[in-house]
Amino acid sequence: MTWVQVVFVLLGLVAVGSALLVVTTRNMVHAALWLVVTLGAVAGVYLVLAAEFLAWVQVLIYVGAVVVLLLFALMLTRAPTGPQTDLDARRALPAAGVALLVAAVLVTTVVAGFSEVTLDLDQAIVGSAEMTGATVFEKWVLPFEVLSVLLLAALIGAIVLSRADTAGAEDDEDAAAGSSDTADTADSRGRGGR
Amino acid sequence: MSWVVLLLVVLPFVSAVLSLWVGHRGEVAERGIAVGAAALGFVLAVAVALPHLGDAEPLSHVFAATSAVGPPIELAFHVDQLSALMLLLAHTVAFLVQVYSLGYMAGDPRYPSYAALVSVFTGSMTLVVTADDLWALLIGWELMGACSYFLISHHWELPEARAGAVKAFLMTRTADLGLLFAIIVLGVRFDSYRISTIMGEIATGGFGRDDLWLPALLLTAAVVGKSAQFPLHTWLPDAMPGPTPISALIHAATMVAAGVFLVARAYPLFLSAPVALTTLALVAAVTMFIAAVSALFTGDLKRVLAWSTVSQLAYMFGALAVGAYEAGVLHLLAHGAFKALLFLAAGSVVHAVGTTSMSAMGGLRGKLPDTFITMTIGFGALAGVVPLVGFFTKDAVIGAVWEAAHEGHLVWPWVAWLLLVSAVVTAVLTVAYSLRAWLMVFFTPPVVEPVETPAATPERADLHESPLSMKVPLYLLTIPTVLGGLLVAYPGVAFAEVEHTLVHPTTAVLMTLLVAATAAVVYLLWRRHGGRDPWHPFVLPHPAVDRVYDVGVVRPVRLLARAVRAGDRDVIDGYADGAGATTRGLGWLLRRAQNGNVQAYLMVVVVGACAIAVAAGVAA
Amino acid sequence: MTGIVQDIDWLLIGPPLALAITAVVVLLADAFAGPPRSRAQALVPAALTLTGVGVSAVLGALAMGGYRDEGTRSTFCVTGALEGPAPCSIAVDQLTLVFWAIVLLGVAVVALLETADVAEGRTPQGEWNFLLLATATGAMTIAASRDLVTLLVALEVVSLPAFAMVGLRRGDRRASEASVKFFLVSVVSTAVMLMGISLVYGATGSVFLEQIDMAISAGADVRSVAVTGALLTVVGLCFKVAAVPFHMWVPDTYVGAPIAVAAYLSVVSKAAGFVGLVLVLAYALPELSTAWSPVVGVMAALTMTVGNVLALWQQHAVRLLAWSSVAQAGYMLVPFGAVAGASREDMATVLSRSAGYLAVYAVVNLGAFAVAAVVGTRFPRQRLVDYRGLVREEPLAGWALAFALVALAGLPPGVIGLLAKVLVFSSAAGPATWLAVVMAVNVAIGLVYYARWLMELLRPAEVAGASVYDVPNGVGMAIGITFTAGVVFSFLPGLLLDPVLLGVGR
Amino acid sequence: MPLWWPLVLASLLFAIGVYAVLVRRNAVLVLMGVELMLNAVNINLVAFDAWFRDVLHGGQTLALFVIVIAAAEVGLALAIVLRVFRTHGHIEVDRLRELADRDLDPSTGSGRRELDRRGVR
Repeated sequence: MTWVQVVFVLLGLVAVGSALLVVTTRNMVHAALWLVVTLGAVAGVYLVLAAEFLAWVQVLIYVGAVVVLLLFALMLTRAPTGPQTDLDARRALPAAGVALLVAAVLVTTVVAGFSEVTLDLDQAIVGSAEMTGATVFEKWVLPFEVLSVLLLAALIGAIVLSRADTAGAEDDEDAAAGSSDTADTADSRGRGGR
Repeated sequence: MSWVVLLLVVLPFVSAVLSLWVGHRGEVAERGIAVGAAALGFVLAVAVALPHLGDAEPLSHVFAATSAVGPPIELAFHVDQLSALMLLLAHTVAFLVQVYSLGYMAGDPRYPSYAALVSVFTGSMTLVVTADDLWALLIGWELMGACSYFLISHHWELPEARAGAVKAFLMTRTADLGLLFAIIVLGVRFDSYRISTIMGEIATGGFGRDDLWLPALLLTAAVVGKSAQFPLHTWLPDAMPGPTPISALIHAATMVAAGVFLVARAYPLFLSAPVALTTLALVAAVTMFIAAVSALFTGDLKRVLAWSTVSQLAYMFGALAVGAYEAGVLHLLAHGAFKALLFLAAGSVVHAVGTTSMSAMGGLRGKLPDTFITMTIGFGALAGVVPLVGFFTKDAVIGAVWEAAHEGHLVWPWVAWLLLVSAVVTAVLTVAYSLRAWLMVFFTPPVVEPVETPAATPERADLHESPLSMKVPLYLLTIPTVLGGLLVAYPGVAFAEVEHTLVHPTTAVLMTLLVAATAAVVYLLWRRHGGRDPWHPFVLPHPAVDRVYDVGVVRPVRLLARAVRAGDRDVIDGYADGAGATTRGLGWLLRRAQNGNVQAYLMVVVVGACAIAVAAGVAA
Repeated sequence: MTGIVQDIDWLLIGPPLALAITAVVVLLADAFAGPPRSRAQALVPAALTLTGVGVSAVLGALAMGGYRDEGTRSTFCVTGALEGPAPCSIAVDQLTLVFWAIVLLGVAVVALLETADVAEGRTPQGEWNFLLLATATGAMTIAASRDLVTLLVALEVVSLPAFAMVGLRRGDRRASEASVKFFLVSVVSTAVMLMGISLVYGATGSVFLEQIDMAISAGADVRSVAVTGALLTVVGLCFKVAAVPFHMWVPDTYVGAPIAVAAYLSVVSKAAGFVGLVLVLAYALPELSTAWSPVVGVMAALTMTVGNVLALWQQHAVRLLAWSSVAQAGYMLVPFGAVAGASREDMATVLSRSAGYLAVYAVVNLGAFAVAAVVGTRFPRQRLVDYRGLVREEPLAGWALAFALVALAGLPPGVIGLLAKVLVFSSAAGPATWLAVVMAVNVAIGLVYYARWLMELLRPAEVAGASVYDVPNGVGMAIGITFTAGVVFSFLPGLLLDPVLLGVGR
Repeated sequence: MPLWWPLVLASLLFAIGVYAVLVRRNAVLVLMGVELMLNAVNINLVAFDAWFRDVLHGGQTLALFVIVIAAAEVGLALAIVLRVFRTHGHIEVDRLRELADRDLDPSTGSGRRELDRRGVR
């Protein structure tokens, strides 16, 4: 075992372990923090696999932005910061079964397909910032541009959805919600009575 | 001549549009259009048909063709002996129905749409019988289905009219899929949609037993639905709330006859697919019996006639299934004549009495003399009384089945024997229900049902014979009913070549004796029960002598009747009511899964993804 | 490598680009105009959307001229770095053009439908139209994409704005619930799809469809990984198509979303998923058809059965349409199940029938949704009994819906629907007869619920009276367009089907 | 290093993400599961890219794009979650069952109450 392999195994153990904590912890804020550890470990894996630029992007965007957004979401929905007992639905067993099934399918596939192959990391082309930039702009311009549409649309969509509605919105909204409630009730009566 | 055929197809549609358009403006104009167009159609039909009977060459003409995808779809006509006969039948009945409707529908505010639909019906049938392209045939076939829906629901205020119409629509539509898919299969197989081309290739080319079973079975499914055969037979009796002249049109000349016509038209295909013929024979054997039993225990005059149609159609299919082409077609024609007569006469009775319940009729012999005479002839033909047309054609059918049971090769012997037994038993039952209906309508004193309708009051002072416009068609229809037997004796007039005689003395004598015996038994039963419903012992207290009769005959028969009815009501109606029980159960189960919990959906997604990945991995 | 960036054929990316630019224009116009002061002004975004669709259509027609000359035109090609023919990210062939036409028609009709909500005032029109155009850009791009990266990104562009569109109506509980469900099922499907793409990439070494095909033809040694990856990739697309078992979001989302969005999801979004399926399966993996064709065939059978059986139960018009669209997706997938081991030419011919079915479905289904939008203005509960007497009270809408239902069921007056069914049925009769039989049974089941709805339309209403339907002009136009198209295509089916079948299938 | 090491790591992370998606009730925690799944995919892509020494860097580029897509998704998800919180007062995904495909019991009078009784465990 070379030192690269040792580092990889350690990073992998950290990633899997903290990921398990993300999905099992009873404290929502802790879950977010454990997610940071997982994502960091994955960034380390990228480094080992010669994707240098990607590792920094991972740290910047994921750890820096995504997790912060998730924490925002928790805050804005007034999530309790203490441990909770009802975070999981009562179907942990079937869910675990399905997860194991997924793991089994994927592991079987990749092990059966790639068990003979070794990854020669010394020869790998290091994905430096310059490399990646050149690749994106020379070979992947189109998806990059489409991605800009995606970002713009997501941005506008998020703004419109979360905008506190103007023009007496709150009252209006409550009234609307109320009226839709009565409509629902009537609807259910109508449909139930067939 | 080919343009006359096109005109014959188009004319009824034009007349339909015209009578809708002129509609409510003037009674005379609209009636003139409807009857005039029907008369013109009749004349044209005679002009087209007569030159093509007997040994004449068929007429084929292609007007237009498209070539979008696959084989061309053409507007092509083909008039041969079969088409000519069917044209004569359809246009004669349609013309008489239009004349009859002048009296029957007098004062009905919906007369314009009624007359238009009758015209469209006629045009569709003309298209079906003359089309040489499968798609054109399908269009006519479907138009008839749609028309029958609208005509059955003519009185759409009545819930049973709506229900009957929906049922007819669903059942025939389902079966029509068979025709659609058969067309596709044939088109792929022969690279053509021309019926004459396909049938010619089948007749000459060497196709094995296994080559053409699929399209033949699909066609069988289609005709089973269209001609109301088991297990799709229940829509026809339920279609009775429609106006009575419509029933005459549907039962005698168009809708249900189209099923028989299709088998006859595609006869080479059926002959090369014994499995389809066997299926057809089995269906016919079961249907004729069930329908006759149902007719025996119905208290409604129109339903008796409807069930008898189902039963008689099964005779035609039985004949075709054992290879007796001419017998089947001739029985179709004969049935067209006498069933139109019966329905129009029944309409006359209903017109006078105001209800279709037989218990409210009775004693009408003196009050409706013309109706009595004509309807007696009609019932006689239905029961197979010498020398009316029904006797000859039924004898031809039974004789052919007899031969098939002894030395036939088209269907399995036991199926032929079953068919023979069923045909004989059904003939007996036919006599029984015909005689019963006849006696109950014209002789039995009516059971007083004061609330039924004002017209059925005991005094019945206002009972009157129908107007002339209704009586004339009745008398006209007695002509073929009485003289039609000549065509059986001399089939060369209609058909190109007939290898064997259609008259079978042995079976004829046997059947005549059987008819006479049955009639005597029914008559005695009727007399014995004081001139009331001959099946009255079912409800009357009876002396000890009758005990044996009760246990041995009445109860089994009653059980059978109940079983037949249960089969109709509970099992087969399930489909028409929405969906079969199995789909209901499956739907309930699937619907439970659709419980609104998105994580349950996600679990299905993930498991499904794993499943297809594994399945494909294994397949690779 | 000649330049800093790749060579670009602007004509080919013109149609999607036009939509993207219009999207920005709509947004800016809305921002500068402020909240609408009149009903007419509120219709401006929709008008701009239609203009953009028109420009896009013109550009598409120009691109079609180019196609006529050269067969297939490509751009964004990678040059120099690889040996052999240069793989390209974008290519426009007849398939692309057909889907562009479907998408543009769908977007135009959906934009018209949305005008029904203007009066209600709970949906911000500018942003809504922006999102519509953005997602349409994705749908246009996906039809032209020829590598998995572009395909995936374009698919996300179709999805993300749609999440927002579903939940955009203010203060609507059901809309926000629908939005969450749609979002969650979609992102999980996307994640599975990405896993599949990564496996395909690992097995073949490329993300370009052409090169994947070449690698597998050359005998890639990890076929099983490629197949598993391909089928996982298909998951994300089947989610869009609403194939069983990835369909469960469909009824909930359609019912919760505004009707215009439901129409969008059932036509444009479905078309996007569908073209993705054709690209991944037929363009990249024709060699492996023996592996994926039976699997997709089973999915098709399940999809139509589940859709039809559940549609039987519905009393709610939109939910019925949702299940019917699931069932229709099943019919569309039938040709996929009938190409196991077929040659490339045969496969193209057979799959072009799916495309033909989709085109027909798009026209008539949009018509049905358009009428549902009208009825929704008076009966928000959308029960089937609310449609009673529609033919008498609002003849145009009533007959349009009747026609759409008849065509969806495949009954003769709607000849175009019948022909579409015939097309897919005949593709399966023979190579996969069992599938054809399942389809025949399903068509028969389908008749029941379409006929039931039809009866309600024709029945006289409980309360007779003058029309009280408020048919907005835009919705009326949408009904007119789809109805006219349906009727015209029923008389001249070749007009619609010939270009699809002959062009795509050559 | 054998290629299957990172691939197995990715498979395990993916499965853990699936578990979170299926079992967590809070929408934000479900989203974390989705993030785990996306990261797993990225590990796969990067590993394959390194193995092929892909001159086009298809793997790394796609991974980069996936990160951007994930960010966009989370942004939109935040907005949707907030909207649900505003309309429903909670963000527990398995309690959002108003759109379930069933005939509600008409005798209880309020479909909502009926739903809540079924929805809240």
